[in-house]
This record gives sequence, C-alpha cells and structure tokens, in this order.
Amino acid sequence: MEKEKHLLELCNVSVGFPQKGKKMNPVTRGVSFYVREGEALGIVGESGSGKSVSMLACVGLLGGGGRVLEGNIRFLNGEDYIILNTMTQKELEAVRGDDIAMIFQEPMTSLNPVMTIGRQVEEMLLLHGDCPKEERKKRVLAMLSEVGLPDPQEIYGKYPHQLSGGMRQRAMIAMAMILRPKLLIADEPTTALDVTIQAKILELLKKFQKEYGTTIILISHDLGVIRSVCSRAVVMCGGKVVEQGDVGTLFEQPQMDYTKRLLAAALGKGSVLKKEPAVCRGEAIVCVRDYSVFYEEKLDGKKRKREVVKKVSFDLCAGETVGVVGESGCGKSTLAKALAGLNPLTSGSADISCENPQMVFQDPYGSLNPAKTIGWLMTEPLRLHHVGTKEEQRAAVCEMLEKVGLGREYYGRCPKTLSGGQRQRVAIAMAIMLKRPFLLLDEPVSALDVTVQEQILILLVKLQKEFGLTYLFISHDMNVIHRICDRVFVMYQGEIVESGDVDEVFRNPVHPYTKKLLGARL
Amino acid sequence: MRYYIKKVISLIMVLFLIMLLTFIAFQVIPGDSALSRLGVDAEPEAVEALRESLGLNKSLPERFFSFLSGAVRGDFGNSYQYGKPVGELLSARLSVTVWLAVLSIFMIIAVSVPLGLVCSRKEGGVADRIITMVTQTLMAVPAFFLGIVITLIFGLVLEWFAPGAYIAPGEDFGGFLRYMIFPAVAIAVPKIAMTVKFLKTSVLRELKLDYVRTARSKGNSERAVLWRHVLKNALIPVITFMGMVIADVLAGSIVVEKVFNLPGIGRLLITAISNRDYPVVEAGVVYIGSVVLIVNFIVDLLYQKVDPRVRIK
Amino acid sequence: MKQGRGQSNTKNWNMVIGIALVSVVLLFVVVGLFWTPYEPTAMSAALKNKPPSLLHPFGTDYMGRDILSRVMDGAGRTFLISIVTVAIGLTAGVLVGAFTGYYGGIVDEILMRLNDTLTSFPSILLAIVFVSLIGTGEYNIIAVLGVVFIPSFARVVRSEYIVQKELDYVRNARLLGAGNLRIMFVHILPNTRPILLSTITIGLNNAILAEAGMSYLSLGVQPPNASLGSMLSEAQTYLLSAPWFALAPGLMIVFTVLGFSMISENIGKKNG
Amino acid sequence: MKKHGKLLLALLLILGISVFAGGCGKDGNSSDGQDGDGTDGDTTVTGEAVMGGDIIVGITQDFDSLDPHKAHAAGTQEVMFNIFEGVVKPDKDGNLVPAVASDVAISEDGMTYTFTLREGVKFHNGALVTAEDVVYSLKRSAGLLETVDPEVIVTSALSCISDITASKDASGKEIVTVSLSTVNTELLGYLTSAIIPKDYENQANAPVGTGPFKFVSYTPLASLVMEKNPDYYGTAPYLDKVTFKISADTNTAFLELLAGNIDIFPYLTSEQASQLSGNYNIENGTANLVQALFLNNAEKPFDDIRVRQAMCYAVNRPEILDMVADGKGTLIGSNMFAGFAKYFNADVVDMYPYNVAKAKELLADAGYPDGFEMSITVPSNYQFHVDTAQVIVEQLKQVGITAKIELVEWPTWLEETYRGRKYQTTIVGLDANLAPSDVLKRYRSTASSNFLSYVNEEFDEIFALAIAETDDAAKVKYYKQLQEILAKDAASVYIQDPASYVAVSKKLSGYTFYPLYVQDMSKVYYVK
Repeated sequence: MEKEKHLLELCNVSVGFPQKGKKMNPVTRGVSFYVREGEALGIVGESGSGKSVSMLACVGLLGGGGRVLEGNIRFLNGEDYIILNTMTQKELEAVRGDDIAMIFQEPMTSLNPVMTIGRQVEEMLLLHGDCPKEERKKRVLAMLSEVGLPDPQEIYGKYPHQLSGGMRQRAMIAMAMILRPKLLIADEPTTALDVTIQAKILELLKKFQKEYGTTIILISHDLGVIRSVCSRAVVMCGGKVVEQGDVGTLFEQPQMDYTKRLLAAALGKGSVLKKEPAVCRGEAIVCVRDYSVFYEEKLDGKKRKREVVKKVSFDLCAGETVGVVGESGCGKSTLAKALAGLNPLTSGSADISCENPQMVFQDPYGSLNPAKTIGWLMTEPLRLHHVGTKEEQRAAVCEMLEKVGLGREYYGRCPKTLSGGQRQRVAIAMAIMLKRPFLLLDEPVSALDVTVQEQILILLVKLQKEFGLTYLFISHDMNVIHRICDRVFVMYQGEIVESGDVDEVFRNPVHPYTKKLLGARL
Repeated sequence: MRYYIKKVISLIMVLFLIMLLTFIAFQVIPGDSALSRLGVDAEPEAVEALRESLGLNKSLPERFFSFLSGAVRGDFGNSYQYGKPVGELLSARLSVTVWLAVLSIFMIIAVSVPLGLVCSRKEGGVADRIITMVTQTLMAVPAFFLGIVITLIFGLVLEWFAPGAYIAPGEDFGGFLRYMIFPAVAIAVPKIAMTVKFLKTSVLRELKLDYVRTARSKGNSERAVLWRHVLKNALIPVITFMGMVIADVLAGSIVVEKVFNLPGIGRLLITAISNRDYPVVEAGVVYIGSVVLIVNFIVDLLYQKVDPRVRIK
Repeated sequence: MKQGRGQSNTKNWNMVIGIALVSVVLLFVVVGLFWTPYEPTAMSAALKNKPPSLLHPFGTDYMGRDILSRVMDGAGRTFLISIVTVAIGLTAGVLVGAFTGYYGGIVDEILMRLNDTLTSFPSILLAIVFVSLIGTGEYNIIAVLGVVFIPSFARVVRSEYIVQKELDYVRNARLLGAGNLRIMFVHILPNTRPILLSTITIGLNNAILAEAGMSYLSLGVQPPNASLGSMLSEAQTYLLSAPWFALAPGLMIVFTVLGFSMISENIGKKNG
Repeated sequence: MKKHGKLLLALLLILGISVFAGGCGKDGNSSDGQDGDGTDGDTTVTGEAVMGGDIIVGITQDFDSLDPHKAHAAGTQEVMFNIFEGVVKPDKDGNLVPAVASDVAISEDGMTYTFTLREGVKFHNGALVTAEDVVYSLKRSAGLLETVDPEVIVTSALSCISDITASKDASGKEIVTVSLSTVNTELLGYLTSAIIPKDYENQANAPVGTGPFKFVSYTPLASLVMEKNPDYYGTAPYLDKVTFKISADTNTAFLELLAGNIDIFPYLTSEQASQLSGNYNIENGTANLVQALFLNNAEKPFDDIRVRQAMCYAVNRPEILDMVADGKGTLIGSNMFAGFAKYFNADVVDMYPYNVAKAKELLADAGYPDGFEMSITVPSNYQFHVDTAQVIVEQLKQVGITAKIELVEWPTWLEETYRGRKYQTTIVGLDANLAPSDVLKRYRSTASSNFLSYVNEEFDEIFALAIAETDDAAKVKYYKQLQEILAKDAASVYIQDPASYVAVSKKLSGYTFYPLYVQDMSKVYYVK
C-alpha cells in the first residue's frame, strides 16, 4: 500500500503558550490527523480554532514562547520518520524551506519590503544546496514564469510594494516551490485576494500538486476554497479536531452540528433574510445623476485629477437595500465616501434628502476611537448636535445598546476589550443615533467570521424595519449581496455595468463581467 | 526633480530666517562690540569713532543687507576681535570640529549597532539587562562631567593621553588623532546609549512583522534573519535619529570642546558671542544652520536609498 | 522554544527600580521644600571642604556650606526647571505638531521651517537674548529650555497626527459633524498618549542635562542658589581635593534620569 | 608622574557615580584634603642657570590684538611685555628704567622731556631703530598722527602732549623731545607704550618690536609662540622658545598642569595651589588689583553716606579672605593697592572694622531700621568675584539687608554697569598703570570713567594739586590725603588686593613678580 504512507502525522498534539508567570496555557488539545504523500488536505475552522498554531508547531515557528506540550509530530524523510517537535532549531532550519515550505495570508507584509523579489527567491537556493550564481538567476527566472508572473526579468528587479496582491502571492509561491519541497503548508493563501485572482492562485496550487507531486496542507475559513482544492478535510474548533474525512462526504452529510452550522453560514443556504421585495414607497430619497468622483494624484509634482467613478446615475427609495458589488479598485467605496461627503472632488449631481448621511466602515478595529469608552462614542453624535440633556442622552445610548444586541454594561467599556462583531454593532449604533434615514455600509461584514457575519446581517435587517432605513450596501461577496439586498448594481472600473433586482440579476446575468463574478462564486 | 528644488528652496529660506534671527538677537542683547573692543578706559569719542568705522551706526536693514550680500559671496567680513577674515578663522576651527564629529559618529555606529542587535536578540537575558543598565546610566551623565571623568581617568591616572595637550592636525596627525579619541568618546557615549535603545525598540518592532516569519520559514537561522532581513528594515528609523545626532555633533558640542581645550567651532562661537564679535557669530550661526539642514537633506536621500517604498520617481 | 522565560518579570523588576530611584529623589525634593538640615546658603570658613561626616552626611563644599541641604534645595530647583520646561515644550509642541500634522500643506511647510530654524539656532545665543529680555534667574533658563524643547515634541506629535488622521474613526467623527479643532484635540490627541509619555520622560532627562550644561556655561541658576547642574560645575574645580562635592549632585542626577528612563521604557512596553 | 594616592581615591569615588554602585560608602582617610601644603614655602630655588630650553606658559585669556597700541586687555599686555619695549620700561620694583632710550632728561618746569636714543637697538626684522620710529610710535599712542586709526587705543593721560620731534644733539646722537601743554609730573609712567617700526603695516598679524623675545606664530584660541631675540641690546634671555598656551578655563589649565605639560601657570587659585605639590613651586605675590564692592553713589539708598558707612561696617573683610583665598591677600581701605608701597596709605585700612551693631545703628539713622533689598551685579567670567559676592550676601543678612546676585556677561557689564551706570552695587577688580594718578583719576567728578558717580570738590582740588606737584614728598602726602577722603566718604566697600599664585616647575627658576600685569620670561631659566 505504497500510497498508504503518511508524509506527516500529528498524534494528539497539544500546543501551549506561557501565561503571565510560568503556567503554560494550552491552545490546542489532542490534535491528531495525517496527510498522505501527494494528497491535498484542508484544515477548516474559524479564527482562533488553532488551525494555524498546529501547523506552525510542525516547523517550530510558534514564537512567543509557545511549545508543544505533549504528543509528537512525525514527518517522513525518505524512508524513516523524524520527530519534528523534538528537533533542535539547527536541524529544523535544514528542514524548513527544503522539505517543508510555507506561504501565508498577508502578501502585503509577508515579503521583505527592502529586498527585491529576485533576491528573496534566490535566497532559498543560497540557504539549501549550492549552485553557482548564473545558474541561480536562471532557475529563479524560470520559477517566476512557471508561477504565471508576466515578464519575470522585470519582476526580478522589482520591490514587493511595486506588485499587486495577486502577483506578490505568486512570488511567495515561487519562493516556496523553487526547491520542490515534499510538503507545502498554505495558511489562508487567498483570503486577502479578490475572487477572480483567488481562483487563479488555487489553480496554481493544484498544478504544483499534479506536476511536482507536492503534498499540500491548505488552511482556510472558506469552505469553497477547501472544496475546490482538497480531497480530505479536517474541521477544527476551539483547539480540537471536531471532524475529519473526505471532502465529498464531509460537505454532503456533516456529522457534527458545528460543521453543519459552518456549512450553512458559508454557502448561504440559510434563510434568505430579506422580506417581501421592498416596493418603492413614494419618492426616491436619493437621486444621483451622472455623478463622477475624482482623486488628486501627485505624479512627481504635477497634480493630476483621476476619474475613479464615471458618471453613474441611480435612485434609491426609502426603506430599500441596494447592493453595490465589484472587485477592489472598481470605485464602489469611493462612490460611498463621496456620497457621504468625505471626498469633495465630484461632478454631476447627488442630492440626498437627509443631510450628513452616516457610514459604517469595513475594519471594526479602525472605526472606533480606541482611547474613548463606548458610552462616550455613542453620545458624541448627540453631543455634537446638542440633542437632549445629559441624562436623556445617556438613556438614549443605553436604549440603543439594547437595540443592537449589546447590554447596558458595555457603556463604560473601551473598544479594545470588544470582539470584531461587537465593535461593528457599536459602529452601527453610532451611525443611527441621529436617526438619519439613509445609511452607507462599506463592506461592513467582510472582515468578520462567517458566523458573526450572519448575526450582523440579521441585525441590519431588523434595524431597517424598525427605523425605516435605506441602505447602500457595498461588498465584494456575492453571497452576502444575494441574502440582504433588494436591488444590486454591478460596478466595473468606475461604471455601473449592470443593475436590477437581485434574483433576476443572479439568475441570468447579462454583462460578461457579472457572469465572471457569479462564476467565481462557489 | 521638483522635490529636490523644493528642498533646496526651503533650506535657503531657513538659513535666511536664522541670519535674521541672529541679527535681531544682537540688537536686543546689551554689550557694544566697539566698547568691548576698546576696553574699559577708552574715551567715548574713540568708541564712537570705532562704531562709525565698523559701520555699527548704520540702520539695521542697511547692515543686514550689506552682510547678506557679503555672505552670498562667501565673504563674512573681518572678525572685530581677531581682525582676521572670518572665513579663515572658521576654516581653521572647522577641521577640529569635523574630525571630532567623524570620530564620534564612527564610534557611535561601530558600537551601538552590534550592541543594539545583541540586546534585541537576547531580549530579557542577562546581557540585555546589563547593557541596558549601563547605557541608561551613561545617558544620565552630563557631557561636561563625563569629559572631566575621562580626562581624570585616562589622562592623569592611566596617562594614555596628556590632558589639554591639543596637537594641531598639521603638525603631527597621529598625535592629533590619538588626542581626539577621548573628546570623541565623551561626545559619543551618551549618544551611543540613546542609539542602542532606539535600535533595540526598532528591531523588536520589526521582529513582530510577517516577513520575519517568512524568512524563518525559508530556513534562515536566527542570526541570518537578524543580519540579512531585520537590520536593514530596523535601520530606517535609526537613520533619522542619527541625522539629529550628527547635526548636533557637527554644530560643535561646546561643552566637550571646553573641557578638552579644543579650538573648535563651538568654543569660537562662545568667545565670539561673549565679545559681541558679530561677523564671527553670524558666520558661525550660518555654518551651524547649514550643517543641520544639509545633514537633514542627506538623511532624506539616505532614507530613500534604503527604503524603496519612499523612493521619489 | 528558547525565548527567555523571564521576559515578563524583567519588565516589572525594571519598573520597581525605576520607581524606587525616582521616589528617593522625590523624597529629597519634597522634604527639601520645607526643611533642610542647615540653611542651604549658610557658610563657614572653618568647615571648608570637609569630607562626609555624621554632622554633614554629604560633606561640605568650598564655601563651607552643607552639601546635603544644598542638594535637597538644588534638586527641587532642578526638578522645577525640568518639569516646567517639559510642560512648555509639550504644550507648544502639541499645538504645533497637531496643526502641522493635521492640516499639512502650507501650514505644515511654514511651521516646520520655523522648527528647523529653532533647532539649528544655537541655544546659548537664545539664552543670552532671554537674559537681556527678562533678566537672569530660573525663569530665564526655563523660558530658554522650554523654547528649545518645542521642536522635538512638535516633530513627534506631527508624525503621530499624520498617521492618525487617515484612520476611519477620524472620518467617522467628521461624518458625525465634529469640527476640525474638536477632532484634533478631543478625538486624536488621546491616542497620542503612549508616544507623548515616552517623549516626556526623554524630555525630562534632556532638560536636566541641558540645565547642567547651561550652568556649566554660567547661564543657568544664579548663585548663591544652587541647582544640581550648577553644583556639579562648581565641583569640577575640587574634583581632586574634595571628590565628594561632585558625588552628591552627580548621584542625584543619575538617580533621577535613570529612574525616569526605566519608567518610560516600561510605559512604552506596557501599551506600546 | 607617579600615581597619586589622592588621584586613585578620586577615581574610585567618581567611578562610584558613573557605575552607580550605589551609596557614597566609607571614605577612608580623605580627611586631610590639603596634604603637604605647598603654599607656604615660596623658596625660589636659585640653582645655577642653564642657557637655552623651551617652556610652556599656561594662560586663560585669549589675546585681543597683537598690535600693542590696539590691545587693552591686561592678559595681552602682560605677554606682549616680552616682545615690545617703550622708550622707558618698568623694572621689578616699579621704577622706570631707560630702554630704547639710553637716558631721559626732564626740564626744570617739567614741560619738556628729552630722550636720547640708544645706539645699535634693532627691531626684530633687523632694521635699526630710528628717531622717526620713536616719534611715530609715541604720536600713534597719543593720538597725534594725521590719519587716526580708530582701533588704536589713545591713552587719555597723553593728551597733555603738544608736540613730539626728532633731532640730533651736539654729539650727533639722535634725540626725541616731547613738549607738553600742561605739566604732568607722572607722564613718564605712561610713556612705556611700545616702539614699533614706522611704515610696517602687518603689526596685527606678525608683530615686530625691540623686546628680548621675537614673535613666531599665533593660533587663536590655541597658542602664541615667541623665541629668543639674538641681537637684544639688554641682558639676553636664557630661554630659546616660550609658548603661551591658551586654555578654555582655569580648571582645564589646572588639569594640564597636573599632567605636567605646562611649566608655568600664573592664574592659580588658592584652592588649586593647595592641591599642587610634588614638582611645582608656588610663588605668591599680589595681583595689583583693587577689589571692592563698588557702590553707585547716585543710586538710592547709596546716595546717603550713612548707608555707605553701614555697608562698610557690615562687611567682614577678613572672613571674605578666609573664604575665597584661604586667608591670603592684603586688606585695603581705599582705592590703592599695596604694591604701590610709596603711595599706599596704610592707616585707612582699618577705618571700618566689622561691627554689626554700628552698621544697624547707622542704617536706622538713615531710615532703614530693618534693612533693604539690593542687587550685586557681577561679571560671570570672574569666579573669584562671584564667590566674594556670595560671602557678602551671607554677611549682609546679619544687618537685615537681602542682596541678590545678578551674573552678567562681560560686554553687558561694560555697557550697562560701567558706561551706563545702571546698577546698585557691583564687584570687580580695577587695575592701573604704574602711576598713582592713574589709580585715583576715576574719582574726579568729571571723569568719564567715574562709574561710581562719586562727587567731592575737595577731592578734585587736591587731585589737581597732586598731579602738578613736582616735589615727591608733597606728592605722596596729597595722594594719601585723597585716599583718606575716599575712605571717610565710604565711596565703596574696599576689600582687598588679592593674592596671586604662580605655579613654577621645579626645573625652572628666576620667575619675578612685578607690581603690575607683566609675565617677564627673560629672567626665567632652567636649573642644572
């Protein structure tokens, strides 16, 4: 049973980090799974489930004083097994890069900003094995073109900040694969990328698995990604392995209810949240006529105005939720910011019935002032507009806290101690304190875990009903748009290429770009 | 290119501001250079005559522009006290201060970079704690006191150098360097302490970033990670800090020059101020101003060279 | 695996020493305000340059004055000078830094140019100008050092504002209708606290050292009053015959500065 | 330089500071701070003189100009004494001896002075000294040249000269006659100004004179070097080369002294003197300065004589000497220094013994029963005067006067205090040329240098008589009377003529004190 040989085996491994003082606090407990040579294994779980930590433990990159408390990790090196967690740093350094390679989630920060791409890839050849200088350059260039990078010669001399996210991830892969490692661990390789680029990167991983016979361990919170690459998968939650098995059986009839909930949230099979299609009650509260937004750019001194949103026109009716979807850079956020009044360089007309519409931003950590308490933040809008006395303001805030699903006790707490979901709730609460009917939502849930996304969407619908709000909902995630929006605009390079009722657009997209977007959706 | 032109313009503007400020300062402070030139028993008429010949009675704007036109041509007029052209006086002092700066900056870099790295590699370890303790103590010692202690220990007790026996570079260059090492140490030590601390925090910050994890995953040893990857990134903020240090040293650290009896720019400026020798002070202030600004300019260029993200196309 | 286990407790061990050092000095200062064993300026020819003894724990100086009393009195004065200097430097620095960082453009250009001018202007000349304007004494040196310290604070605050003003919470505040001033000083300022704290402690160190330097060039505190710096420069002449004269003020300065830097390091680490 | 016990002790204690070993620990036997007090035995070792050798003399003041007629700072004149000579020049006892002139004849009515030129006197550039040179030099310093160079300092006392002419006497020798418009018996004391070659322009950079030493080189802030003048007419100096090394301040110079690379250091403080032992002799003499707490007679409350007298009683002068100079220095009672033995009026010294009760009584009479506030302005570059001020502040407390010290820069003192007279009290040391009138002339009510605003007709009358008086005994009587008037008026609180210490290496001998600012290196020699 040649095929039966396990390349990597974890036998009830538990990893721990030092708590204040000496005590070790276990993060994962009794984790056991294996991956066969040439196979692609997926590890699924929400952030904090211990999936990355287990993999980092294999190559001894835990950092922060983390250690494998018990169990061991066996790796097939040629004929015999070596125990990775007992090896010294010196021995591990020989394994890392040569036998086991890794790629990470954030292409923006995972490459050394002050070294050229060429040199960073070439370093792998320097570290393991010795081949002469010209030979190295040739192999690097070959590898760069193999990962699909256009014009490797030019890329060789470029710095990371001069490449796009997708190109940087390809460079990472080139770096990892140049020595043809036995095992490639990919930690959320596509999470930070756009949907279309995501598909290409996954194709690349599959190509290497086929051509080089590399074993792949793919860590992701996105079940669609796992299903498209891996044959088997392990589901982890709270530091333990909840379930593992073939992708087919696992996804069709998941045994454990955690896996079920995970699948439901991910594939949007859950209840469609929007109520009966909102009929356009009365007049449009927002009407936009060939509205353009410009960015000022300083190209070596000369100021040039770049048109980002090109003459868009649309109307929004009260109580309606309209989605705007498109890839990053298509101008959807710029449009939202311009409508909110944050970017003065506009042309055309955009009259909004209510003055200073509020906005909810994508990054929960950035949108709340870390130095203030939740209570202070929420009373700020009232303070600025002199609404009511101190007691009235305090009462209004506590009432709103209840409404967004946070209790009164959050009044005195500061943003640092809240989770992403809770912060987004506070952001929403702040936005509707002034009871403005029109609310712009710029990717409000993209940075949240699937299960938390679910709760926020439900909250948004509830609030819309209660306060008769009109939403302009911006997202790059088609599933979310599908579940919450009445109408949708598809934006591509600053223009609205298609618009219409959500079900109608999803069922038969007209514009080729919309088809591509829907195609990429799993 | 426009960026550089803008920089040069701002440099000139600041220089102009400094000169103006110095001129006004001299109007405000008491003490008449003619009187301090002729001394206690000079007759009032004689003082008046000298004021006339030195052009001190002309109106402020008139004097300022005549000075400005001179300065642009590099001629700062004659020193009231020494009667020599100011340029000659300054250039003679320049070599002392420049050499002092070069030596101390070399020392700062040569000592603080390795120390900083050792500290950050063994963070929390014994070496780190000792180095931190010593550097923090040295940072706490006033410069002139350090100078005296060095003179005492190395000059009088260990007799490695003859205190106060400044040897001109022209005469015996070896002797000159041997003597200059000690004032350079007096200047360098507190700056080394600060640089080590600065570098350590910078390295620790870099070590937390993702690209370090990638470097380790490629099989780099801890040392390789530090020297090949982290150091260059960690040095970027240190460069701006070094810019301030270099400017400070080149401006002539008056106190150390006084303790080690070095005829540097700092001491010349002090004596010129206390003798109300306007031309020398003006030239000195212009020298220090341009030094600080040029160093900042070089720091900017260096910054771009090291950090490609900032590079101006 | 090998990361030093002791990492967490070195932090508070340092902090403890830091606080201990500063509190020793504070003890001297506070007591010095009300009571000193002898009149700080009382002299006696018979007691010139006497080594430390029971009567005079720190010995006597070249005028027969009790060094312990002078140190207690001087430490108070040095503290006053450095604290007020840092206060001036901080408030002005924050104002300048906030406006330049937040608005950028011409405001930034002009204020930064003024900053450069101030940094490259010799502080000695500035000191003399102030002396002629407001006379000699502590007020002069406080004014001078205060002004000289503005650029360093301004630069730190400016770089912090440039970073903070791009964050979403500032956009949020603007959307809510907050004016620029409110955003600058109510929203952004509290977030610069950690940076300001470490700059303040560094500022205190430099203020004490600068005051010592000024006294060495006889521009600082006027005799017969003393500050730690002026005592140190007086002690310079007697370093050989009466080394203890330099020991007391020297130790006091080292204790203060060392204490402050240890505390600042830990503040930096705690919420860095 | 073998290791000093005391040095190691100092090292340990200082290391204590820098390495923060904590605590000031036990100090062992450092009680006798001044071991082997080198100050009492000023025996000058008179061994057998050796010709040649170089020495380094430490000074702390930079030169204000190398041109003798443009230099006014005492620090410059005392060094230039070795390079320049006048027609007459002072000897170590204060009398004027012929120099460039072989002899001097003063006419009966004191209106004309005739100097016969000494043959064979050469300038340093080899040129023979001619009568024209002498006339040019004297006219230049008297301000009688056609083109007046504003930087040249005109000595006011020479204003009584009407003409200076050169001619030949009967035997063909060159003579120079100086004729006066008004009699001034002490003119000779002012005629020591340097004789320089007539048409030599580069005096400010490369001075040429007739003195025992020739100028070699000068680097500002660093040093001035001079070497033996081979064809000097007088007794040739012993040393080949003398370097005057400029130090930043007395402390730096002292460190160099300890390291042994300065041979002579004339500005030693009493404290430093006590620390020096081993291979240095300490010569001490008087600094020829009048140090006093000068009172601005025009400024309230010092316009009231009773307040001034109270101040004199309230200041304990012996205690000041103990404090700032280990008891050394000579007390004075009026504006005359002890070095001028002939004219010094000793019996006014103790006119105001230290008496707190009397001082308080006088203050009460003057209407200040519980004292008043006042300021003492002191130039910051003279630590000696600053220390004196601190002692006085303490002493005045006994009589209820609270004094505040204000340190000012020298130029500020010159303009605000000296010329502007905007001060209450100040402490400085006043020096003077070798003429009694020069010491006292500032007290004439009309004198521009009368920064005390002292006015007394009787003083003016007697002063005029004193100058005109030719008979020596009568002249002495007048000057003593003048000193008595000043003391009675309590014009200021006269304190002392400070002691001055000079460290001379044991290898050298022959250092001689002059009653004025002079560092005569021609008499110094190496001992076998």
